[in-house]
Amino acid sequence: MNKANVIQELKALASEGMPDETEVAPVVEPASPEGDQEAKPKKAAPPEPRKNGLLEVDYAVKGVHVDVQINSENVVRAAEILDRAAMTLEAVTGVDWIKDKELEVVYDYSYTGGECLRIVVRARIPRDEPNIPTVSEVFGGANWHERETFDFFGINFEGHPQLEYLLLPEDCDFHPLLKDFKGC
Amino acid sequence: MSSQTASQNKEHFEINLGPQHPATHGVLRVKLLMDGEYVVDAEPVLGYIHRMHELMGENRTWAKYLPNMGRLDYLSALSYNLGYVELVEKMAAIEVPERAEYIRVITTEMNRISSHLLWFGAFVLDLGGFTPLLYAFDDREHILDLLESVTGSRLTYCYFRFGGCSNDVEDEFLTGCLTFIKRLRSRMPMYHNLVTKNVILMQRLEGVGPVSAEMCRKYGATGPVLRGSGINYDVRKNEPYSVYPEFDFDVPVYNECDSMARYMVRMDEMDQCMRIIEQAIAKIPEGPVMAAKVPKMIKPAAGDYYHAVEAARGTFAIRAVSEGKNQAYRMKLRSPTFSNLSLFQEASKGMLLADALAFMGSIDLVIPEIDR
Amino acid sequence: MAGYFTNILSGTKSLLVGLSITQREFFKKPVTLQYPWESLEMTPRYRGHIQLVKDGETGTHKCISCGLCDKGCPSGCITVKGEKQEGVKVKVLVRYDLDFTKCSLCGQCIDNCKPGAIEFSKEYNLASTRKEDFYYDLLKRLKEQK
Amino acid sequence: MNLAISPDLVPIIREGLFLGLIIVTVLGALLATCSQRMIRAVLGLVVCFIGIAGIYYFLNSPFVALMQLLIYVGAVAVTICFAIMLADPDDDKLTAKTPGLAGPFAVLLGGTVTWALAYAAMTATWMTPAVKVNAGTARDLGESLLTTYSMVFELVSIVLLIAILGSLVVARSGRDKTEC
Amino acid sequence: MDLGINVVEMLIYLVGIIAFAAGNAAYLVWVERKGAAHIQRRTGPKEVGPYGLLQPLADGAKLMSKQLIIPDGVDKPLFMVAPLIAMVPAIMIFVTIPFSDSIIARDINLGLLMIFAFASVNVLALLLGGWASRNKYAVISAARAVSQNVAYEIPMLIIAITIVMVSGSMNLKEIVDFQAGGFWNWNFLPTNGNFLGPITFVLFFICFMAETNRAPFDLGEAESELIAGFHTEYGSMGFGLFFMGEYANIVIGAALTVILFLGGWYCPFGLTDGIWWFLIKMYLLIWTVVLIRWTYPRVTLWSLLNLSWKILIPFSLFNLLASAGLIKILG
Repeated sequence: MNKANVIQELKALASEGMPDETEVAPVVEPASPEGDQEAKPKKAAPPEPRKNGLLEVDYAVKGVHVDVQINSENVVRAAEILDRAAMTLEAVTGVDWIKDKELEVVYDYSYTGGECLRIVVRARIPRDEPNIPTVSEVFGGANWHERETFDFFGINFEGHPQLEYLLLPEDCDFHPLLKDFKGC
Repeated sequence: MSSQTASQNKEHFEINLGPQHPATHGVLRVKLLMDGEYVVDAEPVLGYIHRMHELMGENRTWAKYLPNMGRLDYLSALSYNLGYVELVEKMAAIEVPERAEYIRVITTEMNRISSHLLWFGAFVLDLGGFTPLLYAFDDREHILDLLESVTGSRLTYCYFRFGGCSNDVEDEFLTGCLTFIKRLRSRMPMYHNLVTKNVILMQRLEGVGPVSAEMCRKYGATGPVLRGSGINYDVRKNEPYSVYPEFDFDVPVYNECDSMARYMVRMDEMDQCMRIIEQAIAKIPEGPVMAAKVPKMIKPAAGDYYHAVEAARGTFAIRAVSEGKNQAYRMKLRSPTFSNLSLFQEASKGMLLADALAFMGSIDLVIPEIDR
Repeated sequence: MAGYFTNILSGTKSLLVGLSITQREFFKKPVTLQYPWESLEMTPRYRGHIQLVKDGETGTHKCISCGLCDKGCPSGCITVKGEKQEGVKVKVLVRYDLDFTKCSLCGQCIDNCKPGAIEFSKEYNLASTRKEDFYYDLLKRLKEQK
Repeated sequence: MNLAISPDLVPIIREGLFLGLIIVTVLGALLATCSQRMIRAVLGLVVCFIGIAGIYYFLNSPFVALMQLLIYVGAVAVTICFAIMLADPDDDKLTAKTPGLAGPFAVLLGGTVTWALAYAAMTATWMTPAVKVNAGTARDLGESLLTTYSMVFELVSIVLLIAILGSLVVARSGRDKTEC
Repeated sequence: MDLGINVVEMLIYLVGIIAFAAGNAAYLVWVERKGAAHIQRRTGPKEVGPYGLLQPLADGAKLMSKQLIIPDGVDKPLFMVAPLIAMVPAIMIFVTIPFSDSIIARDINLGLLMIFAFASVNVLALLLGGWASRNKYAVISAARAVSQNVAYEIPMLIIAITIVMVSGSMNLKEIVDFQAGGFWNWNFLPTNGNFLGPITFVLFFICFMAETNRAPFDLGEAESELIAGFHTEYGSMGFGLFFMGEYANIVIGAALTVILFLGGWYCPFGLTDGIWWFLIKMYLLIWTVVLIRWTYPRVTLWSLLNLSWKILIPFSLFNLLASAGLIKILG
C-alpha cells in the first residue's frame, strides 16, 4: 500500500464531476479542525453543504486520516482504488442532512496490514432520489452494511444482490434514521 | 438470494438454526439449505433483538447514551464503554487522569478475559462438551466478583465516565486481580489438557471453516477471526488508545485460518490480557480518577468523529456526527461480529452441519451486538 | 503407516488425560453457592436500585429536590416532586418515585446528586410477576427503614 | 406348592402359541400389503418377520429365528426404511390408484398360487415331517456349513460379494459430487 | 420346545427384570445428574430426598402425569409404536443375562446371538420415531443414528465372534464359566487366546457406547445441531420410554462387556464369586460411560464412521484372525 498514491488517486476522483472544475478547487485544509470551520459560519448563514474534495484531517481529533467526498457514481471506483491498496471496508452508513435535502453515504475504510490508515469516503445523494451504486461487488462485506443502510435510510443501492430488510422486520414501511421519522 | 433457485433442487431441504435453537447463543436465525448433511447455502436472518441503538444515540445527550454501551455486547461491556467514553473525550477534548486510564485498562482486560472464558465454554458446549463450560464459569465468576466490587454491576457495566471512572479502586481489587491471574495461570494447563489437546476436539476444529486473509479483508472481519487468518492486526497495537502503548504484550497470530486457529488466538489472548493486567497493576500511579474539569453539558464541536477500540470480538468503532449540540446528530456503531458473521454465508458453503456449527461458534457471536 | 499408529496412541493418551482430569474434579468440593439456603453479602459498591440516604443526625433524607437526578437519568425512571413550604428555604421533597422496570443502574443519578442524598441499595432478591411491584416510592421506603 | 404347568395343558398352550404366531405373521403381512403408506408397510413387514422368527423358534431352530431377527428386522427392514426415506421425500403422495383390472387380476393370481400351494401340501407325501437335522446351535450349523453345504455356502458368498460390489458401483455413479 | 417352567419363577423373573430395567434407568439418571454435577463442581439434585435420591421418582411422576402431546401431522400409529420398540427389546434382552451362576431368567444356548438380535431392533425405533415425527431434525438424526449403529454393529459382532471362538460357546453362562478363576483368566487378557485382549476390550467398549448412542457418539440427539434428534417431538412418557430404553441399553451393554471380557460374576482373585462382583464391574463400566460423556466433545459423523471403518474394523478383523491362529496353534 502506498499512502501517497492512494490519496492522489482519490483526489483525482474527487475532483471529477465537480460542477465547475476550473473555478472551484477542491478544498484542502490540512491540520485545521474542520469542525470549527463548519460550526462558526453556522450562526451567520445557513451552512453550505460540503463540496466534493479531499481533506487530510487531523487523526488525533477526528480519528481518520483522509476524508474524501466524491460524486455518488464514483463510489465503486473509489472502492476499487482502495481495494487495490489492500484496504478493508469497515462499515457503510448514512447521514440524513435534511436541511440540505441530501443523504450522505459514508464508507469507512481502514488498513489492517500494518501502518494505521483510515480513509472515509462520502457521497451525497438527493433525498428524494436516494440511489447510489453498490460496492458489494468489490467488497463482499458491504452487502450487509448496505442492507442495514437501506433499512435505516431507505437508500437504494443499485445492483445490490439482495436489498431486503436486514435488521428491521420484513414488512416494515419506514426508515427510522431519517430525520423526519416520527416513530411508529 | 440463491436460496430460491437452489431450493428447486428436490434433494435440498431447508432447516432453521434458531431463533429457538439450542445452538444459537442469543437470538439468531440461520436459514440453512441442506443437501443431506451438507450445507448448500446458509443465510443468517438478523434483527430478532434489534433495538435501534443508533436512533437512541440521536435522541439522548452524550452522557445519557452511556448505559446503552453495556447493552450492545453484554459479554465485554467495558470495551464498549471504553470506546464510547474515549470518543466523547476526544470530541470534547477532555483530559483523563492517568490513574483512571490504568483502571480502565485493567478492568477492560479483565472483562476481555471473562468474555473469552465464556466463549470458550460456550464453544465447547457447541461441540457437545458440557463440562468445560462450567469450569470456565467457575473462573469467570471470580472476574465478575472482582469487577462487581469495583463497578457495582456484574454484566452490563456502566463504569467509565467522561473524564475518568465513576469511582476509584482499592488495593484489594488489585491484589484480587493478581490472585485471580495466578489462579487462571494454574488452570490454563488444565483447560489445554482437557480441551485443546483432546483428539476429538482437534478433529473437529482443524481445517474446519477456513477463512482466508483475503476473505477477511473483503468482509471487514476483525479480531480473533482476522488474527486466526494470519494477519497481525489489533487496534491496541496498530492504533493505540488509552495507555496501551505503555504495556509490553504480543498479539497472538495463527496462520492456519481454521477454527482451531481462532480458538488458539483467543486462548493465547487470555495469557496476553493477564500480562497487560500485571504490568498495569505494577505501574498504576496514584492520583485522581476523574478529570478536574468536565463540562456539565458536553457540546462537542461540529463535525465527524471516528474512534475504534479492540473489543473482545474485534474492532468496535463509533462514528459520531456532531452539530455542536448536546446530543449527537448521527451515531453509527460499527460492531465487529456484524462483519464477522457476514462472511458465514460464503464460508460455510459445502460444510457439514456439525462443522458449520463449529465454525459459527469459532466466530464468537454475540447477537445483541450484531442487531444493535 | 507409522503415523496411523502414533495417531491412535496420541489420541488415546489425550482422551485418558481428559478422563483423569474430570475424575479428579469429581472428588473436589462443589464451588457453587446453594442459593436459597445460602446467599452472598453484596459488595459495598453493589448497584441495587437507588434509595434515599438516611441522614444520621436528622433521621431524614438530604434531598433538596433539585431534580438533577431526574434530568440526568437516561431512562427517565425517576420522578422528583418538591414543594415550596413556608419557613424552609429550599424546596421540600414530597415525592420521590422510582420506576425500577426501566432503570439500567448506570449510576448517573448518584453522580449528579450534589448533596449525596441517594445511594444504591443492596437488594437483589427482587422478583415478581407484576411490574407494579417495581414502582418504588422512595420516601415511603425511607420511612419504613429503621 | 407346585405351580408348574400340568402336562395336560402343554399341548394346548403349544397349539395356542403356534396359532398366535401364525396370526401375527399373517396380520403383519396384511398390514404390509394393505397399508397405503410405505413406511407403515415396512412396519407390517417387521411384524411379519417377528412372527416368522417366532415360528422358527417354535420349530426348534433358535439359531435361524435369531438370525431372522438380526438380519431381517435389524438390517433389512432398516435398509428398506432408509431407501424409502431417501427415495420418497414427500410421502403425502399416497399410493396412486391402480387401474381397474389390477384388482381382479391380483385376486386371480393370489388365488391360483394359494390353490397350488394347498394342493401341493395336501397331495404330497410327507416322508419325515420337520426333520431335526441337528440341535440348531452355532457349532452344528458351522459344521454343516463347512462340510455338507460348503459348496452352497461359497456360492452364496460369491453372490453377496457381487451384490456388494454392484451396490458400490451404483452408489458411486448415482451422485457425482466433486468435492466432499 | 420345553414348556415345563415354573409359573411362579417365571413371574418373579418377569417382575424382577422389569423392575431392574426401570429402576436402573431411573437411578442411572440420578447417577448421571449427580455425577455430572460433581464433575462440574456443582451439587446436582439435592432437594428431593436425601442427596436427591427421590428425584428419579419425582421425574417419573412428572413424566407420567404430563399430557402426551401428539403433534399435528405426525404419522400417529408409528409415532406411538416407536417408543415401545425402543423399550421392549431392551427388556427382552435382560432375559438372557446371567447375573450370577443361578440368577438367570432363561439360559438360552444362543444367548449372545439373542442379545445382538434384539439389540438390532432398537435401531428401528429411532428410525421410525424420527421418521414419524415429521420433523427435519428428527429425520436427519434418524439417518445419523442408523448409519452409526450399522457401522458399529460390524466390529462389535466381529469381536463377539472372537470371544465365541475363544470360549467355544454362544451361551453366556458358558462364556463366563470359561473365565472362572482369577482375573488372569478373563478374556480381556490375551491369556485365554484372545490375541489383542485389552485392545479388543476397549474396542468393544467403544462400540457399545456408539451402539447406545452415548456421548461422545450421541450424534442422533446432538442437541447443539439437531435440538434433541429423533425424540424432538416426543414428550411425556413417549420421551420417557425412549429415555428408559437408552439407559436399559447402557446397562445391557455394560453387562455384556462384563460377561464377555471381565469374567461375569467371578471375583478377580477367585474368592467370593457372586452377583455382587457382576454388579460392581457393571456399575464401574457404567460410571466410565458417564465420565466419558461429561468429558469429551461430540465427534462428527464422518470421524465416527472413520473410526469404525479405519480403526475398529481392521483391528477387530486382525484380532479375529490372530486369535483363530493362536487357537489352532495351541490346540
